[in-house]
Amino acid sequence: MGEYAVTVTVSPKAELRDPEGKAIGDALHALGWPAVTTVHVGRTINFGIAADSLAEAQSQVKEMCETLLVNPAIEDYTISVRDAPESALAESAQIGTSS
Amino acid sequence: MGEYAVTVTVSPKAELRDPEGKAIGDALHALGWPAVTTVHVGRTINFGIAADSLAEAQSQVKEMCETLLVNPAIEDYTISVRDAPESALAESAQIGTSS
Amino acid sequence: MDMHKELGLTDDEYGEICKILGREPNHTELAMFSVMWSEHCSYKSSRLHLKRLPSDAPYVILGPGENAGVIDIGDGLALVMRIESHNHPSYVEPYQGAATGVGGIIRDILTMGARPIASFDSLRFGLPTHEGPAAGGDSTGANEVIAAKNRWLARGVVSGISGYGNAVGVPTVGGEIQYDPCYSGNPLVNVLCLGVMPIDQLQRGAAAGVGNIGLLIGASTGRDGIGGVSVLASSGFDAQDTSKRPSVQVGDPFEEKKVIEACLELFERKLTVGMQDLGGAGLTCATAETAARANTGLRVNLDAVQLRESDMEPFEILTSESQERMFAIVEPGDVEEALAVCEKWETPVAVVGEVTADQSLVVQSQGRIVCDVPPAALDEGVVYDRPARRPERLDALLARDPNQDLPQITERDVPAQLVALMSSPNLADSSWAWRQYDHQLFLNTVMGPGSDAAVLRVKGTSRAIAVAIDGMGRYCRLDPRHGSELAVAEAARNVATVGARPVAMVDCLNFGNPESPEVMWEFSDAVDGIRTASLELALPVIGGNVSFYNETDGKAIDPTPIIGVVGLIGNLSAVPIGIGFRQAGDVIFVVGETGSDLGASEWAWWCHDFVGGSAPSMDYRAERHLHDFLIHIQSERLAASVHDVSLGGVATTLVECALASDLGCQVDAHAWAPQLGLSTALFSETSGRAVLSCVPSQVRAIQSAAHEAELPLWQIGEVSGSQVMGADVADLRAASLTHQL
Amino acid sequence: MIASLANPSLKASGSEGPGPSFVVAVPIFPGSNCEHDTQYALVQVGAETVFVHHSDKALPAETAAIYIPGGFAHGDYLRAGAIARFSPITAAIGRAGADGMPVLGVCNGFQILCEMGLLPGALAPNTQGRFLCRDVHVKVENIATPFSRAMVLNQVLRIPINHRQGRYFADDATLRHLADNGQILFRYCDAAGMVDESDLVHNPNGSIMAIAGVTNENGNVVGMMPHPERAIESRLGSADGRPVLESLVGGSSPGAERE
Ligand SMILES: Nc1ncnc2c1ncn2[C@@H]1O[C@H](COP(=O)(O)OP(=O)(O)O)[C@@H](O)[C@H]1O
Ligand SMILES: [Mg+2]
Repeated sequence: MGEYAVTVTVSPKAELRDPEGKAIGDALHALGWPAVTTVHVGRTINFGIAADSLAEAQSQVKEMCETLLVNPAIEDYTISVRDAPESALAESAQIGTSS
Repeated sequence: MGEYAVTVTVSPKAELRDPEGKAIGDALHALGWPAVTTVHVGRTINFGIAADSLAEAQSQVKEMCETLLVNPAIEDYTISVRDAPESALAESAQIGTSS
Repeated sequence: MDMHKELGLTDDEYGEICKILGREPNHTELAMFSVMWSEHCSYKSSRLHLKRLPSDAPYVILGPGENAGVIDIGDGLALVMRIESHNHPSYVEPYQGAATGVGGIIRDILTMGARPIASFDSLRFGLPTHEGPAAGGDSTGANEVIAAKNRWLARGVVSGISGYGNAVGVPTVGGEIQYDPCYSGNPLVNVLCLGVMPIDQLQRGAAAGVGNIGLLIGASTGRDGIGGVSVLASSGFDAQDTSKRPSVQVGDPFEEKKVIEACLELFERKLTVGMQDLGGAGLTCATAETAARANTGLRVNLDAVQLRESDMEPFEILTSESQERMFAIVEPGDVEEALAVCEKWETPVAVVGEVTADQSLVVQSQGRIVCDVPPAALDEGVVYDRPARRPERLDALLARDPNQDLPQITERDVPAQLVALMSSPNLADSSWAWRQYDHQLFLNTVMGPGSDAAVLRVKGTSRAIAVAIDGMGRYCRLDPRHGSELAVAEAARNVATVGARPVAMVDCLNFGNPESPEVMWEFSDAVDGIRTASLELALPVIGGNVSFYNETDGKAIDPTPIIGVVGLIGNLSAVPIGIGFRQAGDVIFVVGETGSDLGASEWAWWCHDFVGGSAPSMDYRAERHLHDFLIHIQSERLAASVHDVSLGGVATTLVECALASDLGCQVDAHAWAPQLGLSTALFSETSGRAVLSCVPSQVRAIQSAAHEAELPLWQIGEVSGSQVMGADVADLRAASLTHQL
Repeated sequence: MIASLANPSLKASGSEGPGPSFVVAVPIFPGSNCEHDTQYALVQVGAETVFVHHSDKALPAETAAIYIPGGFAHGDYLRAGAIARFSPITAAIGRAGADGMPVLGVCNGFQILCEMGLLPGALAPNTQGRFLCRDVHVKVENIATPFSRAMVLNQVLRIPINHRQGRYFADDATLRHLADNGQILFRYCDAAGMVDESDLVHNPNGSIMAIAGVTNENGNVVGMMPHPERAIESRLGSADGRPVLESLVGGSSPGAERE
């Protein structure tokens, strides 16, 4: 059994025209960054999981998305599964955390 | 001026209580995935930006995070800036979207 | 640096603790004393003064001392009410700061045995704009960056109150939002909550009955809100490693909803002997308070506490301020049934303690006794009579003469002045905020946000409750005593305006650093003002809160007492008359004397950056008569609209009546104060006045009612057209929408 | 029955209203909060309410209809209704709906029915990203359902909404099917009944085609975002919610609107 770190990114379908993204875009423009374009927001669901293999972990996560984590009528999703470093499971999800 | 694709990943500080993460974790356990550990919910902000260089883009995005996109009291963040392929700017942000 | 100093305890306080224990306290005990003897929990700088607040009346069942005040409202029912502040956390993280403030005040009502049925938010921020004379003038004038931060804070606080209040299932039915540069570094978030219950369901926060069992109900315990005591952390991690300690407490309205339903079922099935919510100082306060109130002891076993993090030390478990937790005292025979109720509502519960006879709080962890102290010593804390000194700066302020420095405008100027005044953030339309609040849940809301007072019907009876919440910081800057009296009068007048008899009040006192003699003088003076108003208007103070240290870089906020007044309507036959004009041709009156009170007015500040001279004048006899008059007008339904005069004077009151109905008015601006200049007549903020309109056939009835109440009454014009004194209603509405956040 | 404060004044059940009492099962999920208001409204039209715990496996035998109330099941965490759909009681609700029993999901109830797949489409976060508690007007576009048969076609009702995730969305194929099959029950409109999807004053959550309520294929399962139980007495602002409940109990109830 291996420890894996998972990130599921769920974002609104393009047809929904993602109002939250637009609001952030407008705010960035107002604060002086006109060069920012097409802002899209997604939710990340991060967790650890034990599984026999990376592929096994990936398929379980896919099933979780289809059963619970994602509503296909209004959302798309991407999955990222990576080996969780033994000791610092928590850290792995935040590589490059700002000081 | 170059076009860059940016992804800011914002995650709540690990030591903070995450009621939504707990509710999702409990639901996954109840649905038959006991091996799932400490769920944390964060968010990603994806957008395009024009800048003189990758480094310039990166420093601008860092400033956006400090002023608007992130609340340092409760959130950490990571920035990923990459060259945006001329044509497929939109696609680059959603590689791997499920069909 | 001695450990006790790092924990905020003075040498004398440490000496006192050693004397009580007859030995030095261990680490855990030291942590417990340091949080219990903090200003926040012990009220050490304010207790002496709070004693002067009158709290008795025949219908007061419980005044200050318990978690909330309780009054008898007839039909065998009791009303429970409290107000609390969550100012500092809201500056660090506005959403969670405000959210956990709502969660906390709701638990103070629940712990008395009542279902919380309505909450109110009183908010104060720095200016949301850097434009306008008032923005630049004051010392902490809002420049652009500060204004942007103030807007961010206001949006965050409102969405936190919306997010938590709506999800926990308690409607937010009223409140206020005010702005002043002095709150830029120190937003104020005061939240009031009330509940209603059968009198016999009243719960006391007492660990009575030796052998009874203590249950910890609700969320698991984490390192939330541990703050200063964290320096005690032993080897686990060094004191500076903050990564282990969350800087912000996060609320979970979902957990609190389950806790509310579980506790209400425990009350209905009479399974509890005592109940105490966990607030400041967490489990330490709950166990110490309940044992001290019952004059008993408690043996607590920390191993039974459900922890969110595995490696927590005893002092962390005992001082954790994790949210959504309650401490119940249950007889041994009822424990099983009580656990089943909690399980039904899916909220965690654990047996953590037992009531003992030896009047000491004994805490066990992994087989070791980690604390053995008298609960009363923790609960009573210390009392200080801090030095007070009147601030010299008041002399210059009071010496300023509004009649000299402020222009008396002419008729021609009125339209532009009205539009300019309505662009003040303090007169702004606040529906951007209360539209985000569920203000209808439980179907009791007869009058909600946007009215002078919220009116809630009491189902199953003919009664209704009215509540208003007000504060006058600018007045208190000039005169803390008089400003506090005016705040009480304003809240009481709002309640009478909807036809309810004011019966009780709660107060939340927001002040600067108590170690400054000037702040202590302001505080003591404000308490005296509330005392006078309480006696004069027969409004017992049944509870409240004190928030000190609201200061940035040594500059304190204006003294800001926030007053919540509750009133009763004996027989609510119809929705009370509202503030909006009803139809063209109705006759408009001003009731009450207008004096020369321009110096501290909104117009003087917003349009001319002038604050000075005396706070507005008030006459208690006139205030009492106005209450009787307004209650009579409502019960006999003599008027088409009723609205009390407050910020901005008669001019603003007329604009608000017009905006609420889109009907303008034709009035003679000299009619109600011919002896005063036009600016004073329009914008003076003398207390004890209201604006009414009625159909012509009711004019005589209103005149005789005013005569009987010995109140001056002026007929000033009529409802007509789409202007107010020459300013288009559309322009006035646009001005009032300037600060939509 | 003595009225407890937040609970409605409960007349002896079944003593009023048409014939033997009409029993409505009201399932309560952890976080639901409109169940007492729902009971209070149903009493007004002579119906009896039975609260059902979300972990029960079956509905009471005498259940004539199901009313899933508003609230914040599971705190609206992840998505409104996303976790509630897995409660044991939902299987019984699904079966009853399939058998033709009238099922009404209001606000959180509508979200749960969509997550369960009993109703098409989904409720996304409001377009302007904020919680909305205010009155709206809706136009009645189908009077053949158990919750609209006491109404007139194109009638305009003023009913409060109270939600953060109330923006109805479905793909084009589903929308065409809903329209063709008459499954669009209510649409947001102005006081005069004019529907305009792009007008955020009268379609405040930005729902596609300004849809405020839909039915299933068979027309017996209905979801609506506005709260009819909050519009039962004009004293509290509007009585336009009564026709929804009167339709359910069959014709208007004898008791005049409580003043
Ligand atoms: N300004 C005040 N006016 C009247 N009573 C007050 C005031 N401040 C605090 N109290 C009362 O003192 C008691 C202790 O307050 P506090 O410790 O904040 O209560 P809790 O521990 O329940 O939060 C309460 O009963 C409260 O009502
Ligand atoms: Mg308390």
